[in-house]
Amino acid sequence: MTDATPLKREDYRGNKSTLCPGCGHDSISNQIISVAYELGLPMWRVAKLSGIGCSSKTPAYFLRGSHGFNSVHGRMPSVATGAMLANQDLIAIGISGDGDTGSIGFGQYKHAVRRNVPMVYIIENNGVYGLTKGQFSATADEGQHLKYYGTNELPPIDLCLEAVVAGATFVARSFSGDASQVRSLLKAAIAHKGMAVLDIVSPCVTFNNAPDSTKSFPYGMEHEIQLQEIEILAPGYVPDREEITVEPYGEGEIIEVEMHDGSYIRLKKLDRGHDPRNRGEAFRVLQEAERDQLLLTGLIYYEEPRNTLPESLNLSDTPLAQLQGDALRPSKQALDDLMKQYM
Amino acid sequence: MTDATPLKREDYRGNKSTLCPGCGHDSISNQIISVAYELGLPMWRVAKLSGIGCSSKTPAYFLRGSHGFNSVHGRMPSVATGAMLANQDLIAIGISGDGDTGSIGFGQYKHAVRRNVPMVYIIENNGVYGLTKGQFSATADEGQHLKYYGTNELPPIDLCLEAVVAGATFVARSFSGDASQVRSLLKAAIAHKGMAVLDIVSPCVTFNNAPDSTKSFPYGMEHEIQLQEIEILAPGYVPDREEITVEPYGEGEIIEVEMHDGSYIRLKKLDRGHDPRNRGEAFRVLQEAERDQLLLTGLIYYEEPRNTLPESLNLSDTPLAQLQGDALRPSKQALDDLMKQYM
Amino acid sequence: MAVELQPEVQISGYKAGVNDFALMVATKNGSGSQTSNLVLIRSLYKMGIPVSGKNLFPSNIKGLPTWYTIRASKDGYTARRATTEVSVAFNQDTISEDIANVPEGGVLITNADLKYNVAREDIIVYELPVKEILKQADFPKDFADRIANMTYVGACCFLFDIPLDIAYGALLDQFNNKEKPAKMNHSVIELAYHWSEENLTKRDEYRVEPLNLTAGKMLIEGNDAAALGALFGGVSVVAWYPITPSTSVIDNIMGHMKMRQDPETGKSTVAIVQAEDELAAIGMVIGAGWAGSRSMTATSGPGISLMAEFTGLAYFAEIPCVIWDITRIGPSTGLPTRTGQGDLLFLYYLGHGDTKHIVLMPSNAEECFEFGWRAFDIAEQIQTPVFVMSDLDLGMNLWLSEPFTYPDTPINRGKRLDKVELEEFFAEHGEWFRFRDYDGDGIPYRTVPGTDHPRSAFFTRGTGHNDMAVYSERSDDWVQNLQRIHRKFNTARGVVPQPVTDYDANKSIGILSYGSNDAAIQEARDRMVADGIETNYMRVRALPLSQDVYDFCKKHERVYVVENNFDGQMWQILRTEVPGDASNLISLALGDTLPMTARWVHTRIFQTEQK
Amino acid sequence: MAVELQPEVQISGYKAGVNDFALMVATKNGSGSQTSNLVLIRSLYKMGIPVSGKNLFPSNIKGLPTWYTIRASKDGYTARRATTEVSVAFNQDTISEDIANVPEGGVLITNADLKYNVAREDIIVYELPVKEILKQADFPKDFADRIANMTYVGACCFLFDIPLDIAYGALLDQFNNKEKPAKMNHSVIELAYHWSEENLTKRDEYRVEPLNLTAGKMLIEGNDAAALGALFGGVSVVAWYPITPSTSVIDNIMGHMKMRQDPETGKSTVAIVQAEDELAAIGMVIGAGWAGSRSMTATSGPGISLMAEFTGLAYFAEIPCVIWDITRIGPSTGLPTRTGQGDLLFLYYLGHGDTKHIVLMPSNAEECFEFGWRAFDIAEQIQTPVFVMSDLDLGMNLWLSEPFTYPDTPINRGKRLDKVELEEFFAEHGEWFRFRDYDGDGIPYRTVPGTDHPRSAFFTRGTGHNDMAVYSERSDDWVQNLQRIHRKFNTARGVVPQPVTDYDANKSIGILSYGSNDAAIQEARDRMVADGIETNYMRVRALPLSQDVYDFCKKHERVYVVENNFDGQMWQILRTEVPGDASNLISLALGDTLPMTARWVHTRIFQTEQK
Ligand SMILES: Cc1ncc(C[n+]2csc(CCOP(=O)(O)OP(=O)(O)O)c2C)c(N)n1
Ligand SMILES: Cc1ncc(C[n+]2csc(CCOP(=O)(O)OP(=O)(O)O)c2C)c(N)n1
Ligand code: SF4
Ligand code: SF4
Ligand SMILES: [Mg+2]
Ligand SMILES: [Mg+2]
Repeated sequence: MTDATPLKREDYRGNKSTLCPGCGHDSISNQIISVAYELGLPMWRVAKLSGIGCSSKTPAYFLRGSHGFNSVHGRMPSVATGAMLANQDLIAIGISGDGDTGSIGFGQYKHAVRRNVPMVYIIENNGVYGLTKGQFSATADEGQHLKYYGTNELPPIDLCLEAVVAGATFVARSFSGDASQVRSLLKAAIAHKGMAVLDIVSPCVTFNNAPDSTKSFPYGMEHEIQLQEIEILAPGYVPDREEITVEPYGEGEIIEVEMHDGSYIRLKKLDRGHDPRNRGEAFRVLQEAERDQLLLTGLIYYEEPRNTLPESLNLSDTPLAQLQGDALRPSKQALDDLMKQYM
Repeated sequence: MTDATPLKREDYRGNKSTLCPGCGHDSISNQIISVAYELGLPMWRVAKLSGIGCSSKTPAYFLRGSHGFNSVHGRMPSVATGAMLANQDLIAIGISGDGDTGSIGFGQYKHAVRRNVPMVYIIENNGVYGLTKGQFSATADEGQHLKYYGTNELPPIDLCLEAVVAGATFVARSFSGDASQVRSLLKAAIAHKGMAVLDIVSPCVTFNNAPDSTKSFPYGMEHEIQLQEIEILAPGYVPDREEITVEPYGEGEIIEVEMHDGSYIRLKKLDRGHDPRNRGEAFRVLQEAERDQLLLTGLIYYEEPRNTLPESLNLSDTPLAQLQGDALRPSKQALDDLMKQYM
Repeated sequence: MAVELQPEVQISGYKAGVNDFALMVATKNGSGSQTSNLVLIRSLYKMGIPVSGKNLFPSNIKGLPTWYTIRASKDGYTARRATTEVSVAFNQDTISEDIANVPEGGVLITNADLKYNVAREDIIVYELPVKEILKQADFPKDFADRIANMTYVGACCFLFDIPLDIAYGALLDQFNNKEKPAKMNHSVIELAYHWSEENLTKRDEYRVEPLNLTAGKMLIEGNDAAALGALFGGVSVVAWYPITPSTSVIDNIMGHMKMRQDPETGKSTVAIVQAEDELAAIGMVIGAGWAGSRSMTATSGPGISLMAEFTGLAYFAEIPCVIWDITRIGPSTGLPTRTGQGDLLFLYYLGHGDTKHIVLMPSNAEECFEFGWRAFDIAEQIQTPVFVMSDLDLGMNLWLSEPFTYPDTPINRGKRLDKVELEEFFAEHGEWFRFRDYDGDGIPYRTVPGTDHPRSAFFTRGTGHNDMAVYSERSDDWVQNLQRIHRKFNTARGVVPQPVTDYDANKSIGILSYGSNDAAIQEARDRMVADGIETNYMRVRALPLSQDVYDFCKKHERVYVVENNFDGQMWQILRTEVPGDASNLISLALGDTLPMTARWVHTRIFQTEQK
Repeated sequence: MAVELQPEVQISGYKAGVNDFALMVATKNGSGSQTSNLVLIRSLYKMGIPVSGKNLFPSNIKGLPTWYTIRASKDGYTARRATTEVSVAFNQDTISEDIANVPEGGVLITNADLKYNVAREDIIVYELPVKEILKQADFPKDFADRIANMTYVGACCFLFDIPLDIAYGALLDQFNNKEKPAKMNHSVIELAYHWSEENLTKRDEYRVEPLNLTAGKMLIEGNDAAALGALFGGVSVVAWYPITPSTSVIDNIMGHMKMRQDPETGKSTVAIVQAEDELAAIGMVIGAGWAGSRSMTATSGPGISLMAEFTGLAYFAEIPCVIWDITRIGPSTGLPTRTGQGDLLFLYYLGHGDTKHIVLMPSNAEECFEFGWRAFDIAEQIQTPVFVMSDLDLGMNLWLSEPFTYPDTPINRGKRLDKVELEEFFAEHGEWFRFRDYDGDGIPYRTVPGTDHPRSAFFTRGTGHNDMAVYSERSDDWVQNLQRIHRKFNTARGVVPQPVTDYDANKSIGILSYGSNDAAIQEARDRMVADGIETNYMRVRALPLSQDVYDFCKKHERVYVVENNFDGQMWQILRTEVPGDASNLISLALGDTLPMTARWVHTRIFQTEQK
């Protein structure tokens, strides 16, 4: 059944999108489709999870061969946590929005990161509530003005900084207009063991696409600054040890990080010389980006993966969801022995 | 009535505490009583707010002359926000626990800080859930072991770091065993315009007081490292301009920061030379403290106050809660004119 | 198993004709058709013809199908009609379906540029070559869509005798008297009108003629009325989180804020905060109510679920606040853009433990306004949260309404003691305890923080307490407190809006309903007379119920409890509360995601009465 | 207004004596008295005397007053008694109150070191000079408290004829056979025993004599039984947030985890996660249920309120999971350490929109175990959340119980298709759609993520969908789906535990109740016979109700619906659901924060029957 004729790219699609033509979210869905196709991802192992919002609708629009769960607003992280406990063999792809994650779901986001739930956590960040017609979200620019909702007086939440602070071991930012970077980061995130956070600026063409908004297409096209050139080297690649530089590495230099599955991310450092393996660096870069409203994209922080939640719970190798009969129910003997202890 | 005979310290007490003898929370209550007495705080203007927990019970044990609201678990920040919108003349003192703020209330905490709700936000941080008998809280030490609940696999949340990241302009850490520092910081926090966060390590003598716990009394007594000597100079004090150093200031030097009410905080820098006016510095110090499990206390971060929430909403000078009749209800004329627009 | 949609059996009435027919417009969401439809509605309104509109829009921003029905009714009936004699089919995605749905003898107006074929002899078809019509003038490209949708307005003006100047007036209203957009759109209407004049021959019987039945009336959405009610009710703190279909309550409060701002300084007597979620929104509202301001939020089902713990606290800690629930159909996220009355039972019992709430149920725009301000008085009088349950249909559609009457009673803060009153209270009673029942009505006296009096302070909590507001685990304190709160709840029965009743002792059949079903029921009652079914009618306007409601149920052989949810929730409440034998209550529960039609009510009662 | 506490009118029975009296111990919370009390209970149990204990503890960790009542009953009655013939007054803060509460002719045992005076001639007093007694040996200082509390155990052993070796056995059980603490505590008991022997003369009539009525029985807490039930039910994912009185359900699961761990690797088939709050806990549970594991949480009222939105989703998206609600009394935070059944109605309707849930209601430890495993079968069979409502009294007190019977049916995963079954399904039906009703029972077939089959995937959502699990805003799809879910709910009536009935056609009076009230009702029924009141009894064990329940209500002149909440919530459900005239249902609702007594049931029925 599964190992029938090899799948074509179309096979990784989902239903037709119902988002606005030009919505940034659709292009992210397309990159997910491409990456799944390129990696030959087994769709039956993938679990698509989301909250509520335009962004959260998108799991219906990619990987039709995968189970999907469009849950409730802001609570995708807990649902994903439960799913990964039930079956740690799943490849979980969570899709959320800046409202879904930064407002109502903020607590769950931070705690899921802290628990290191193994999943790819994608925030399709447009600075507004799209589905409810354009209110400011918590990531909206300070001082920004919107037609119906006036001026935003509050400082933006930086969901990458929040992830680093919460203990994420893989944190990246990208721009839905930068297809190839989104693809590379997606591949790296899927290869990463543990929570991988991808905060992708994904313009809402209907409610927040004015050039002066840092979440707009024009702005992204103009101002995106890539921190690195990213290349993914499939498992089997044997790195030339020479090449790997010692920290700190200077412009043009390269680091290669081996991922859980034996693949490598190769990072060619660009002018800012950001070393994602340094936490303080990550703080600095993100502060700078916020202060000067820079759209810095790429791998912001990376750390040797710590134990994932299922690992630290030392669960049986068979996924809990697949346990049957005796594995789930102790013997009659066990019960009878126990009963004696209460007498 | 109010301006009757001057109040004695006892008058600032509340009901008898029902906490365990020796609980850190009780000593914090005592410092609040002392500070209120020393400042001659008008109790009728104070609003005491809390969530649920042993810590959250304490508002019943101080300032009996003030209204108090022991609300629901983790939601004190929103209740305080509403109260301060209704009456921005109130002096809000919020009491919470590490579970109340770091777990269930984490989202509200971060968003209240972001909105810069004008209040003193005190976290009585003991690393456990006291009232429910000793489960780990989100601030418990990684790798810590507790009798009933085994080993804590997760990294601790640093509520000061979270406050700085969320845009707090006054963030301090203290130790309930360090009475005089707690008092100084309380005074400064009350004088501060906007959200002032006080994360006070407050040992749970019943469930988390083993010397190897960073939240225990023995540990605090042993390891507390003060970042500064803090002195509060009441309004009226005229600083000697000479004295004020230019940043960065070295050991033994002094900074004086003028507060909203005209009082000054004088900080005498100790060996670490931490300058609380520098955000990057604050990040660094907090990271170092977490890495080496140091109990660094004092003013961690301070910034020129930005607009508080009521300010940015440009509310009427009379507190909304005290508006009457016409101020609340537009005229019949206004209604009739409006009706025409719908015809 | 057959789906029970709103049926169409042979019953009396419902013959359409001049000034009495329904029109359905099928377009794509976000294509600007809303403007065109509102222009049609306003035109009929300006001609003095009672009109109503229902927007069936998708939970999507652009592209999914949307249907808008407009009803003209010389008799002033405003309920939705399932049958629409005239269909405007302008959406490629649904055109075949739309063609199929035109009733026999009905009229079809199509955009001839779409792909479709009309294989029906039994209907009258008018086809508009939209592109060709628009070619005659050149319009800014980005307006193409919305302008295409103006062509059907022009055609309708011609076909149904709507004068062009009336349409222009409607446009001006629509664009609050901005001439530029009005002119531009009108030019399209004119083009389409003239094209129709030259190329179409009127073959159907549906037209409008000027009447004078809308003079002095307004067209307004329920959520706008609610917003105005709140502003005239003295709301001071609004905390909310966006959710369809409640968002426009807040949008309208913002829109009218000027009324509550100082013209010079712009300083405002209303604070509006978009919270991070509904838990925070209700927390802010409760904090503000506790601190003495009039506070409210507006939400819908999912938000209500999230507010359960906090409203239980407000009930038990006796904190006034107002919560609007603009219902959409559930369970769960359900259909955010479809209507229903499925939250009633949940609101009534919201919160764990023995909790019960006051729920007001407006039926029309006037009541949205009235309950909008009254809710605050009731909340402060009873010292408890007050829910106001409206729905998507009432809240987001345009309703013909009398101008609102200015509040007939001054703002009522209930038993709230300021510094001076507190002093007097002490003088009179020699004591004051927050939760002591001094008047026997269960309602205690309260103070608020910031009262400059040394004995004003008390401690508010969600835990057990005695009447001195002191923590207590004593069984008798607990029972006494809950008994008093129940007393208070009974007092509320007389304070909330009382039912509106049309009663005649000779009639043995009663209809009991609430909320936006009123229009359908009023119409059905009129029409059922021809079938020999004469009914009394009680429109319940609030929970808890008053004695009159129980009496009404007792006084009839059969009482039809008509509501728009699946489980017959009001029927359940009545079964529980009507004393003695309540088996004469018959549940007519719809819950099909759409506004109720008179036909459905008529048919269901007709069928039951046959037996 | 008089408070209606559990009354004590003159009715038959309740004469105390040998092997039949109640003892009340008043101490400070956190002073270790719990151990002393358990030693007394276990001693009686070892003597073969039916015994029960009720811990009335404060919501506090140390210092506030706590009362523990122990009842010995040769007739095997385990309900709480309001009257306690013997009082041990060891708490300075409450001693005067405790003295006052000793019934006429009762016994008072005091700590003579406290300040008090007994101005009562009508009771028998024994005073223990605790310090003096303890002086005779030297004990580690930090044990002072708990050891002081052992002295009353010694005195009781002497006064009521409990052999010292029995007490020692009880101590060994208490300290799981650790001799050191057992010995140390026993030495105190001996000291006090001998002191009493020498200094006290037995003047009261209360004693115990060995019986053999506890042989083969266990002493266990309901929450421990629930934990075992879950583990034998195959629970695999437990997500929770601490809250009294549910915490010990999870503590006990942890305590018994070994059963589900690989002895070599320690690898576990149960994942337990302490979530950040109840929203996250239920979210994890639902995610785990969706992904195909057996998942559960345990919480209490406030947590239930926070789970409203999520359980509505699980209901509508048809995801199996189990939620234990160990109720405490509310509204709001209420009294976390006091009992009640106030969540029933809220659980039944939990969630906005037309939502209705399955609720199981165990009455004793055996049912906590049985429903503990069965709940998972039901959840997977019906594909919906299943609530199990226990309460603080049942959950946290020790109950005499038969050993649990091993599950009599294998684990039932319901209509869940694995890779192979899915293939077969396609072969048979040529299709498979997630929400299509192939069997007419409303229950569709499901697959779980990670099923290696190209057509296993479907999309789960809380929004409107058709039977192919595709998003739909169509009215007919919505109605069809809800009608199927209602069919499913009706199927559930036959799947949930059926009521237990004691029925005799000659009796015209029925009692209907549920949960932990059983003990009080059983006793009351026996005693009422002497007053000429003969009753039938139905113990409902689950919602939704089955036809038998309605029939039971119909078959009696009067049915007393007895429950421990304020509003008579089961009575409300019955009023609504029992067809036709339900006016023969009489509500007896307590809700006074305490476990129900037989006397209260007896008195209330007696009084009503007088009329
Ligand atoms: C509990 C709850 N509250 C509110 C809503 C209404 N709602 C739907 S989507 C949304 C915000 C979506 O914003 P975001 O997550 O940024 O997604 P976007 O549409 O911008 O992609 C809101 C408030 C809801 N569905 N549930
Ligand atoms: C909604 C809800 N969930 C759970 C509880 C139970 N509960 C009471 S206090 C508490 C934790 C308190 O911990 P913390 O905030 O650290 O306060 P501490 O007792 O340690 O001072 C919990 C879980 C509750 N009261 N409400
Ligand atoms: S509203 Fe914005 S976010 Fe939503 S689909 Fe349209 S463009 Fe995308
Ligand atoms: S349990 Fe811990 S936190 Fe609670 S009162 Fe006792 S010492 Fe304090
Ligand atoms: Mg967004
Ligand atoms: Mg704590």
